Amino acid sequence: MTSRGRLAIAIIVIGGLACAGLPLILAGEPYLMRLVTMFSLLLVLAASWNIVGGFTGYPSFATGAFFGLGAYVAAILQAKGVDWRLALVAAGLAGGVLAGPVGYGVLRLRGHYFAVASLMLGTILKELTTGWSDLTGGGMGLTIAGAGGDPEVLASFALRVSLALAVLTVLLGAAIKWSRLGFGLDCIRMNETAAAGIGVDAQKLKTYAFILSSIPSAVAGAVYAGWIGYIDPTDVYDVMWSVKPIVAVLLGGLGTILGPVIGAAIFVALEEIVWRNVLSFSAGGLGVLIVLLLLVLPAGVLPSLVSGKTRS
Amino acid sequence: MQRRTVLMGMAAAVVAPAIVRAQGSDELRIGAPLPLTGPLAPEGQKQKRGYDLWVKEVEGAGGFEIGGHRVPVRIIYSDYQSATPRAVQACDQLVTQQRVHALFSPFGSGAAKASSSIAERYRVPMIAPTASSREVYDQGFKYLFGTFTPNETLTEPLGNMVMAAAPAIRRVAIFSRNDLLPLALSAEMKKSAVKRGLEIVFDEKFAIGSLDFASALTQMRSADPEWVFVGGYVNDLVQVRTQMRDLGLKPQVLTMIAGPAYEEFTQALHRAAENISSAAWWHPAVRYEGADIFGKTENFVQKFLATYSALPDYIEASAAAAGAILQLAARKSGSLEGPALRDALASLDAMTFYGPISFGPTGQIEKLVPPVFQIQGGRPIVLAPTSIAQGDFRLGIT
Amino acid sequence: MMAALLDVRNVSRRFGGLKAIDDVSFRLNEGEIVGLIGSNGAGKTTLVNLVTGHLRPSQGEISFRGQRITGRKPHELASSGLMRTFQIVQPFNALTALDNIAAAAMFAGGARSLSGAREQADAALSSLGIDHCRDHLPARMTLAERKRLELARAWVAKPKLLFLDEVNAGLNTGEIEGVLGMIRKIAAEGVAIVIIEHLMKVVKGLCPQLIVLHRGQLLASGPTDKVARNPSVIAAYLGTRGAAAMLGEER
Amino acid sequence: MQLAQVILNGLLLGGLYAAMAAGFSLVWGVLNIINIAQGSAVVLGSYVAYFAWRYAGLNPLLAVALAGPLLFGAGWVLQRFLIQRVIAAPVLITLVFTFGMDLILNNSMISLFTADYRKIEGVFPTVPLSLGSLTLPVDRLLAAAAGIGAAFALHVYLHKSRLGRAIVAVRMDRQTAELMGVRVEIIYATTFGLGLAMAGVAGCLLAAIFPTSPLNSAYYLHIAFVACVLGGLGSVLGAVAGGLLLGVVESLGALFVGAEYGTTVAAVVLLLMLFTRPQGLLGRAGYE
Repeated sequence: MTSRGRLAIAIIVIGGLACAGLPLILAGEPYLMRLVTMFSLLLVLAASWNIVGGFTGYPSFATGAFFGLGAYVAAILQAKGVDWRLALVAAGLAGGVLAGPVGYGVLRLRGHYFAVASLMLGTILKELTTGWSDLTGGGMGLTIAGAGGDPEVLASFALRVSLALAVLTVLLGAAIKWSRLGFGLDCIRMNETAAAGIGVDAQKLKTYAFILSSIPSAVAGAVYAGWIGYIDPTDVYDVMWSVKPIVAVLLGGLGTILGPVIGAAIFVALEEIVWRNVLSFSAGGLGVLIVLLLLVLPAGVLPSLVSGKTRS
Repeated sequence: MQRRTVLMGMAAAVVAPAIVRAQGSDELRIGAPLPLTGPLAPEGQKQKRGYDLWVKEVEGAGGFEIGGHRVPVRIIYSDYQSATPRAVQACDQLVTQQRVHALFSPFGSGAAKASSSIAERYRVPMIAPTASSREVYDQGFKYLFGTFTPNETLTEPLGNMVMAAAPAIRRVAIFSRNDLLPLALSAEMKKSAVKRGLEIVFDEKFAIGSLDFASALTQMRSADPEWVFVGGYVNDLVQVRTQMRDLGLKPQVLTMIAGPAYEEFTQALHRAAENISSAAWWHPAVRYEGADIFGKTENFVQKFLATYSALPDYIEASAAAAGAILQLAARKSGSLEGPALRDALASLDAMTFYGPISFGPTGQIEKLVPPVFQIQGGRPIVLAPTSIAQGDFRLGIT
Repeated sequence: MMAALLDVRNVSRRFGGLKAIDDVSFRLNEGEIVGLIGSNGAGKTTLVNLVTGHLRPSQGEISFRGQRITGRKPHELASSGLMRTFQIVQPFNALTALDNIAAAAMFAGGARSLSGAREQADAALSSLGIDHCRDHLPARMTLAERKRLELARAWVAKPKLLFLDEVNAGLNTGEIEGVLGMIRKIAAEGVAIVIIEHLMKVVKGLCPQLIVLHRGQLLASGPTDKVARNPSVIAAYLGTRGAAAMLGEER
Repeated sequence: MQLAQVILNGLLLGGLYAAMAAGFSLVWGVLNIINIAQGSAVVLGSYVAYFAWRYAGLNPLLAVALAGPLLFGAGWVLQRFLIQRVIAAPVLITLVFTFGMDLILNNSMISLFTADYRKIEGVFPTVPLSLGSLTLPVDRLLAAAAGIGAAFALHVYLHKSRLGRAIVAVRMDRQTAELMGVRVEIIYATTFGLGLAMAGVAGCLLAAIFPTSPLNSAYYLHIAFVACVLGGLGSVLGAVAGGLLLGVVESLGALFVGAEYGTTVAAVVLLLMLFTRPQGLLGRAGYE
């Protein structure tokens, strides 16, 4: 069996076991359940950002925009009595539908210009959401109706859904990386001019990547909204939702399939330690982590481990 | 017989820690998620000052009296960085990890509403010291209690007072921060104005974090209002007032909520603060004879002044009152169990330094009459209720 | 008369006020090998960019295999058989030589799967004599090897027409011989080739036809012997370094 | 008349924006780095002005002489010993790196100075000037003039001084400049220092008008972004034009679209600009 096949089966088996087993093992441990849910959501965002930022090499800061959009679409639909499963699907669709034209537009830009444009998407969506208060509750936020009920049940449910979404997103990343699309994205990242010269339709493939990356991000927002039970624009469109996944991927290994997994795990662990111990300097602590990471371990943990092994 | 006793003793030894943890009669733990960083940090710090003063007072009295003996009180703070969902998580964590006996809600109506579901789930009483909107209390929850009266209790007396002083006023401009409390206040202001046959000639919102209001104020100036109502927090209001002055916008009446109650408002504006009218849920000029740990209002103000070298405002007072109210309820229930404490709170009817405390069926405070005041001679002068009035309403601003 | 493979009609391109290409027309037939010469700045690379879709003409029409291709994107043209190499080699740095070629086989050559693309790439590597580089990253290869890699990449795309932009620049005589061998091999399959080249010796040895550009205009075109003796061509080349080099080599 | 007043408001605001954008644009153009920490650096400049006023009674417009050199030094050291180590990395890395720096700087300011809003009071006359029916607040007029003046001073410095010309040379063609003996790391450090110095200057001017708090930094960064892209990358005069234009666009947006959409209007203008004319109003095409 090829190494790819083994990796895919390993992801499915371990992911499946985690989805089935963790909610049982962690039952009665609300703190650990919350931590693992947080990890799973971050993993979804990291793995989906990796498709654009890692595979394609476009420094997108739009993750938070799709996360927020998904959260609001799902919350509004659930407030109108739509079933949560449908709400998740609708959130994903909304993300994909927005990503199409937006991606087609901004992906013509490169480097800093692309980064700035992608960042602006979140700013605009945030203000529109705040302004359109009849639908979104504006600055007052939205309470998600389905969030009541037994806290244990909700926590276990959120854990299951977010874990499953994380496994699916990692598999999506693997599927893209190993496909014709992934090969094309590789070429685009390395040399877009040369890619065009050998027949790669860069604009089309980049847009596909952007859409495929936005869908899980939006669904993650929807899961988050249902889990937390209350959302407001400053929270779900926070630029941190765009930055944390990037840091997680850089921690784990840019453009790798398992990098987001390792990176998200380390990130959540570090954040938890920082958040608990230096309350008033938590954001600064993240800053220190970023600066140290990029100075000391710019390739990320996974590639550094791998290259360390081959060296010895 | 003996064997049975031994067995029971062993069982008790195994179970005991769990009981102690649940009842926690060794100390009183209160969870208080606060926005210590982020945009709401100034408000979060105010709330914290109120709590800390109360804890200091309890410690000075030798502890928190419960069921005949005194236990130390500990407030467990958690910074939610001004992000509401993080506040909800913090509440959850405080209840499930720290096993707190009661919660003081995070700042503002939005966060209080969001986190009240946690209190309800785990049956832990939550006192909200800074939530006024009716929506917060209309959820049918049993464990949520609030120390702010509904928003119209601020705008209605203002309306009465302005109409009495200047019956000819017709044109009202409303300018509000696009945020929960200011929007709710503006909505009530609109109702109060329409009810009195006034015409709304300008009605705009500004984005959270705005610094420049010149364009909107230019537009407002063209609408030529006689009464301008601005809803926002202290920083917004200082900026709006300064820029009104810069543009020469001089309505007969200028009302601002909720900033003029803060000392930094008058400090920042000096003469430009003169004759700005406002209302708040509490003011250091009110006079109550409390049965709580602080007793008289003057006593509270004095202690606050001694500790922080500043006059308390309504947030600080309400936060300290949350502690005092919890104390009164615990004295009554004799237990720190959630349901018992909750019932004691629900049936409470007592006077405090903050004002009369009794909660309606929704958990929101009743009977409290928010004072209306106006900045005169560099300090807030209470105009209503008449029982504590210190002066008369004046028209015109500089 | 059979339709030309490539038909360039009255094409111009301006950059601001500068006319980089000024009303150039020429035709190419299938399997033809043509040298495109001109001094530095004559507009050779601009012309290639215009034909291969990397630049849009300001005026004029271009047809390829009977279809109008003016304004088409490079990737579309590459997929329809119009390939080029770059003056400065443009490899995919993190792909092995094999995968560099496989990418072209996949996106322009019509390979259905990665394994199929790699088979084609392997075949290209061995028939072009660089199979020792199969698993090397471009950074580990010599300039000559990278030039060959670029040729191999163009070749597996099964082009009808191939533009070679100074494939010999920076190579020594021995290396040039190797590359010329490859070009002949590609030409033998009936691929039309346009070679941009400074070295007259190379051009004369390979190209029966010549196109000469001078300051963005078409100076001369036709059979190589005739064009090389054209007085205006020689005049245009005299006094420039390119001409000196060219004449020096002719001696 | 109302329109004229709104445009005037916008121009006065734009003068401040110009100072904020000039340094940001210079760093972006020469170092090919987007300095996410620029907004926090502006706030730091405001604190310098605030404390100089609070404890020494210094006029915030004069505090420029304090904040400028201070932030220049900080920027020089930061660039020379920290950012220089990632300067050759891809855009993603440098962006995230300066984002991390911003988190550290901003949180440090919250820890040191709290998030409270601080306001400089009583320095300028509170009675506005009148120009017909137009109102012209004195503090804003002075600050806007100083902002544009500072940007012009930077422009002159870049084109007249030896070091300034070396910076321009590095921007045009790094390799050639290197061959001609220019020490690029030193040029980079100087440029970054100048970028932060301009932030410090802008901060002082802002402190004269607006209250100071670390919470303002995101807004300032947003302004710098938009003004810089509007005006054109790396061009100081472009940043001035971009800043003025942005001020007017924001003010008109508040008038015609609604005050709560000011930032949205600016963001939309930025996106339109990126799509149609990424080189900006006055600039040439940038690095990418």
